[in-house]
Amino acid sequence: MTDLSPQLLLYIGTAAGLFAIGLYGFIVGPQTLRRILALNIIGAGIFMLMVVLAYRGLADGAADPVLQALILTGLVVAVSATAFALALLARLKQARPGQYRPEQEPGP
Amino acid sequence: MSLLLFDATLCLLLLVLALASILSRQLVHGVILYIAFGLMMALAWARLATPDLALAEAAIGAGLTGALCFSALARQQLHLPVVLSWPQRLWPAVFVLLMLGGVLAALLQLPPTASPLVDVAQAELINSGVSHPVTAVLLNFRSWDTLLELVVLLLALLGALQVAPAAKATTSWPLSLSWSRLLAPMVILLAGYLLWAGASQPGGAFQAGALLAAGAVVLRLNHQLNWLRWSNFWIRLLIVSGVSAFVLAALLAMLLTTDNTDVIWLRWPPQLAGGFILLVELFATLAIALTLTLLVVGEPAAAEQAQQNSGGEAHD
Amino acid sequence: MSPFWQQYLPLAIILSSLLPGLIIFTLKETQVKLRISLNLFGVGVKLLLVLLMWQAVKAGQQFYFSLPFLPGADLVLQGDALSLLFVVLSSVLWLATTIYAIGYLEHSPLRSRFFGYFSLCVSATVGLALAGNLVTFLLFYELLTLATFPLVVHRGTAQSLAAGRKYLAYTLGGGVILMLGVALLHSLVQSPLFTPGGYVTAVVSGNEGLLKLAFALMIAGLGVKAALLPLHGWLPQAMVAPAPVSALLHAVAVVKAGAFGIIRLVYDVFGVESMHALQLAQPLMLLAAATILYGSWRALSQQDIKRRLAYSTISQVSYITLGVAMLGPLAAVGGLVHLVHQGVMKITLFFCAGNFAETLGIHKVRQLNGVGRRMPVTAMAFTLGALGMIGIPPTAGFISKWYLGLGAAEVEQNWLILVFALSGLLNAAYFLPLVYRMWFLPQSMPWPQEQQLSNRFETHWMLLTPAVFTAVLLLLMGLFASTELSPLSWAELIVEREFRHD
Amino acid sequence: MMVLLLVLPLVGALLMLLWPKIAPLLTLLTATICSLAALQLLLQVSEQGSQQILLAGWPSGLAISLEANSLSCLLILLTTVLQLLVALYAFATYRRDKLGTGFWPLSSLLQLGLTSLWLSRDLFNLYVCLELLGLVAVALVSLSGDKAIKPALNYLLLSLFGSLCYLLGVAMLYGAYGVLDISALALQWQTNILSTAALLLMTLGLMLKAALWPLHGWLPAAHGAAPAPVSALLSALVVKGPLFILCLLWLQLASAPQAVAIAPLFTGCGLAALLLGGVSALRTPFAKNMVAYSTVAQLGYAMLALGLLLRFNQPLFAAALWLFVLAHALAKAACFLAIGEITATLGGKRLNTLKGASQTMPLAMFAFAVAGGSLIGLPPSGGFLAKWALLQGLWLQGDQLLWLLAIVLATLLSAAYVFRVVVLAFDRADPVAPDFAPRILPQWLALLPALAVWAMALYSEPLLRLLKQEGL
Repeated sequence: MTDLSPQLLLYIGTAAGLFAIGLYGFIVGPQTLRRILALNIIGAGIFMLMVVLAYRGLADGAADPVLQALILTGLVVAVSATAFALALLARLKQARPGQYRPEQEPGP
Repeated sequence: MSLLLFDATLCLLLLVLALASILSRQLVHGVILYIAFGLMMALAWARLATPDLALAEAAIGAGLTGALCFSALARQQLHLPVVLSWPQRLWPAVFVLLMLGGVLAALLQLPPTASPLVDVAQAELINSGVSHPVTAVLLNFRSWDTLLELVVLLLALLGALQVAPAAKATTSWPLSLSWSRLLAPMVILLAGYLLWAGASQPGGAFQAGALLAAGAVVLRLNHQLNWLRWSNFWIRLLIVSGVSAFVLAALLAMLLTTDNTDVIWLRWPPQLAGGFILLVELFATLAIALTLTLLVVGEPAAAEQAQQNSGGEAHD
Repeated sequence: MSPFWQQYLPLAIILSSLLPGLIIFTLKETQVKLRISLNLFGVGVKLLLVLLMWQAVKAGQQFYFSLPFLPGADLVLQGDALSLLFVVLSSVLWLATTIYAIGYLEHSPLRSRFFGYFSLCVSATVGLALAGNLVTFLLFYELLTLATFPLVVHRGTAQSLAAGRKYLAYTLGGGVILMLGVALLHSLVQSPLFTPGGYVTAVVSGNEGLLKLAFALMIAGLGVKAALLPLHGWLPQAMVAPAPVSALLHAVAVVKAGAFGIIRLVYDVFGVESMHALQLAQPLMLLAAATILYGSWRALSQQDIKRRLAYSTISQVSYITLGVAMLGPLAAVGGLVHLVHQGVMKITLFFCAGNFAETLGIHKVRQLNGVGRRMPVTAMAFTLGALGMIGIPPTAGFISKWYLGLGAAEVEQNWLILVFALSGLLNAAYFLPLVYRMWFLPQSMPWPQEQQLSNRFETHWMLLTPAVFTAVLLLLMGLFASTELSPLSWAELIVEREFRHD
Repeated sequence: MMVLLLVLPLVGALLMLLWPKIAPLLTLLTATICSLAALQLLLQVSEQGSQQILLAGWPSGLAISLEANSLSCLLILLTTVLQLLVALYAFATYRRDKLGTGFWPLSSLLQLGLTSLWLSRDLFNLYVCLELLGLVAVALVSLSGDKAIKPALNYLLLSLFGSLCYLLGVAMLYGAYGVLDISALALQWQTNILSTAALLLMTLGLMLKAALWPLHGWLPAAHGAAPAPVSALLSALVVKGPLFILCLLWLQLASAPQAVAIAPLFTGCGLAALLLGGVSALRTPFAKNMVAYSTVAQLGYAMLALGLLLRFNQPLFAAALWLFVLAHALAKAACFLAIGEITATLGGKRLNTLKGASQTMPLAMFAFAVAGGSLIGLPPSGGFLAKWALLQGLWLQGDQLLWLLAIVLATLLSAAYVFRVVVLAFDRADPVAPDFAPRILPQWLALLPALAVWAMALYSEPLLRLLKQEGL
């Protein structure tokens, strides 16, 4: 069914698993911070998949440089977005201090 | 076989950490587990022969994201743990499992051979001006991506500054102050090395920038480097210089291109490519370091106020 | 006449009301004189241009102006005999209505807006008349909806807003359905120019179902404005608009746009031959006949003058549809000429009703008692209009009904003569009591809200003149029906050109 | 020319960051130059055919490829012109409305993101553009301050999730074929689970980002909370970016069986968007939310056209799709500017605020009505052109009565929500008094795009020719 080696399969499976875990967290996670973490876990899963893809076939002992560059770019983009999201979150908390309710509110 | 066992353990650990980070009752625990997860991830990537990425993941995925999350946690009250009902957990889980099944079924079809681009990239490496293939891709083959990526980073800073709430003043801790003074020069040295090494070995602008930022953050939290803020023109200039040096270099390269070839955006002249790339990287490193620092520590309250006032006066 | 003129004349006719209208929007409320002069200037120029065109068309010339628009369907303005009939009608009545409206709205607010939309409305009507193909027609049809809406809700009261909503719901719905039909037809045969004898004949075989569908869709779309039976609901409600607007809606713009569209559709798109082949005439005839009777029947029981007139319009406009649907030359003459006659008669009636309301505050039928003594001129004009509507010689109404009756006999639809007779009786039954009350009953109560609008005349001269003008016009059209200048001979010219091709 | 269009907004934004005081003027300057350049590029492309660039001069596959075809050029022109217009509007009102200084560099970056997105033909580069676009959009929304933070955060999270889904798809495709360039990928495309799954994941992400029904939940809050010029840009342009990529994927990559299989999804969602979006627009009590819901509904047309295009492969639907995009962009910009100006002047967010606006602010109201006419699809507006193309296509396919009925319903719904406002505006009973004297210039600026969308009809011939030039 597949031509992939067990090792690759293992890592690919893990990557997919991370994606799923993150997805679950993103859908369910009641706190915004948790959802941001979940997004990062999704991202990590995808990057891991890309790393595995770069690793496969290992030409001349070096992994696929193009994919590695893509991952680096992706990482930076992800952290930028996370930083912005956290800044927004902080502002949200400050805008309504002293409220202990969970953030799962009915939409507008 | 033992290697496979190692791999399996690592993967299991990753999955468990991720799950625990999502499901832990306390947010703080979630963040800590996430950082651990990031470190494990870096280990896994190192195992998969991508040291560049492992370095970056350790610095960014674990370090920077963790630091950001902690500073966000510090600013909000502790939440009471929220208990979700079964349907609230079940239906998402079903959906996620279905999706996982689909993705896995698709991923099983991946071919085991590497992309044809690897050979192309290897073949063109000698023309790229650097010897490290990842750097070549980042700053030459696909430099447009990198330029836009720097813009995204800058943008995140702009957005964050714009919505930043007034930060609380924290008192510094004498011991960490003295330590940090000792730390700073070492950090700078190490960053410089990473940057230089990027041309031929693992390392590069972003890793170096992240390291520099870490040093700066420590100092900044101890009320050193008070000039390090957005309202300072020179800091702004430096932050912006990451992108502008890139653009200017590209424009310069267009000018230098001899007449008999087409003028192409972002093409470095072959002989000078190494120099251009180093220049771009240098400024990018500085800009990244400053951007990340400001992202973590935010703009000091007083300074923000002053800036707003001056901005307001200018436009009224 | 140079070809340059031939090309731009239709455009100029539209612009002669559009441009003043646009300028009027920008004027301040206080610039009354400038506004009035602009308005009258536009009217004058338009009449002049229409006259030019009339001369030329009579001599057999064609006017043609086009802009690229959709693939296979340019924006085309063309002046042929049929379009000119409607253009002349609307420009002449626009003159009368403008003068009337100036008098009517003398002291009310937001006049710039009113006259701006008023001019837009006429521009859209004229554009609709000059439209050279279905797509252009559709365009002006929708513009007309948009331009009339602000007029209907001009008063801004809850009642008028409700009427406006209803008006929009009906007309926009009709517009969409018309668009569907036009698009369907376009996908079958593109949208060439309107041609006498129609242009769908070539594709009839094999496409019967689709063509029937297109026809039904378009009739439904046009039927909304023409107030055909199930689609007439907006018209009585739209009465809340100021009197000049009602006059315009009923006599010229909206209702006539629908009727005119039906004429175009039947003669210049489908053509007599295809209409026969597709057996479309009979259902249309039934529909029109039913509307005629229904409108008259409902008019009987209305106690509000304007509402009674509104139901009368529903009935009378269907005469046009019926005349067209009979597909005989004589009936066609009757239908076409009724387009003009009904316009002139109905506008007279509305002017008069407006005069009663404005001068004496009369809105209900029973308040009319004895008006003939207080306002003899207006009452006279009203009487003429009412007699015309019933079809009593020598008024214009007689001419059209005579031809319609002849036409029914010609195409051997004798049951229609019965319809005409019945409807004539009903017309008499709801109009004659009004006339009787005005002239023969003594004043039974004080006038609800009397205003002294003029020292010399019974009411403001600007309100009086238009009514008199149109009343005289309808009499003249009846008396001199056989002369060359009459609408009748023009209608005969059109019909001759329409039927000559085969 | 392409380079100029990419570099100028970027350099402009950087300069604005350094010297915030000159930012407004600088924005106007760059937007003007870019508009002219975009026009020039469009003319070039329409004469000489599409231009392709392999960035940095590396061989195809390794380099990122840009392509300026007529559609891209048209979209760039639209972007720059709207940018200029909105900048003018913001310039006229920023003191009054307390628009943050952040607006200027951000809007320039928005232009950069959009331009590079329209040009890029590289899957990963498109990802970066998407992220850039998403972050700028959120930053712009958050300019409104406290009330906008929550919608902005929600928007950001969903947008990030969408990007990640897209990225996963890109990773899978790269894993399978080893290339990122779309045209190269199309050559090797195979129909299998892997490619289908990748396409579906990317579709999910893009639909989320483009606020296509049923993933539109974030849009009304975010667009409603943003400052008026920002809402105009977001509704007119930003949601079109992901839509553009979606079309690229399905039209250039997907094989025929895949395209036919997905078509019902798009048509169904489009239909639902049209009807449910319209109903929501009709029910919401807030003025800007109404316009935002109308965006959800109108995107349904684009989706419907895309679905029909995939199903029947009829070029008329492609024309309809892009005409909808163009017409909607212009009309929506006009709507948001007009409503923004009215609500700012009359002081209130609810629709009731608009009572009597036809007297107090006739120009803005007129702009709204004219733009609304295009949303409804009245001739001779751009919206009519699009709808006409759609109807023609449907009639040519024959036996599509269900769709026709749906279009009629959708048209009536849009008429209902547009005229709900117009009727309110004509209410003379007790008009809302303005907080300050209405200003003329901003109202004219709102009117301009509304007039432009009607003028589109006059240029339908060249427009259709341009849109047909590209199979896309």
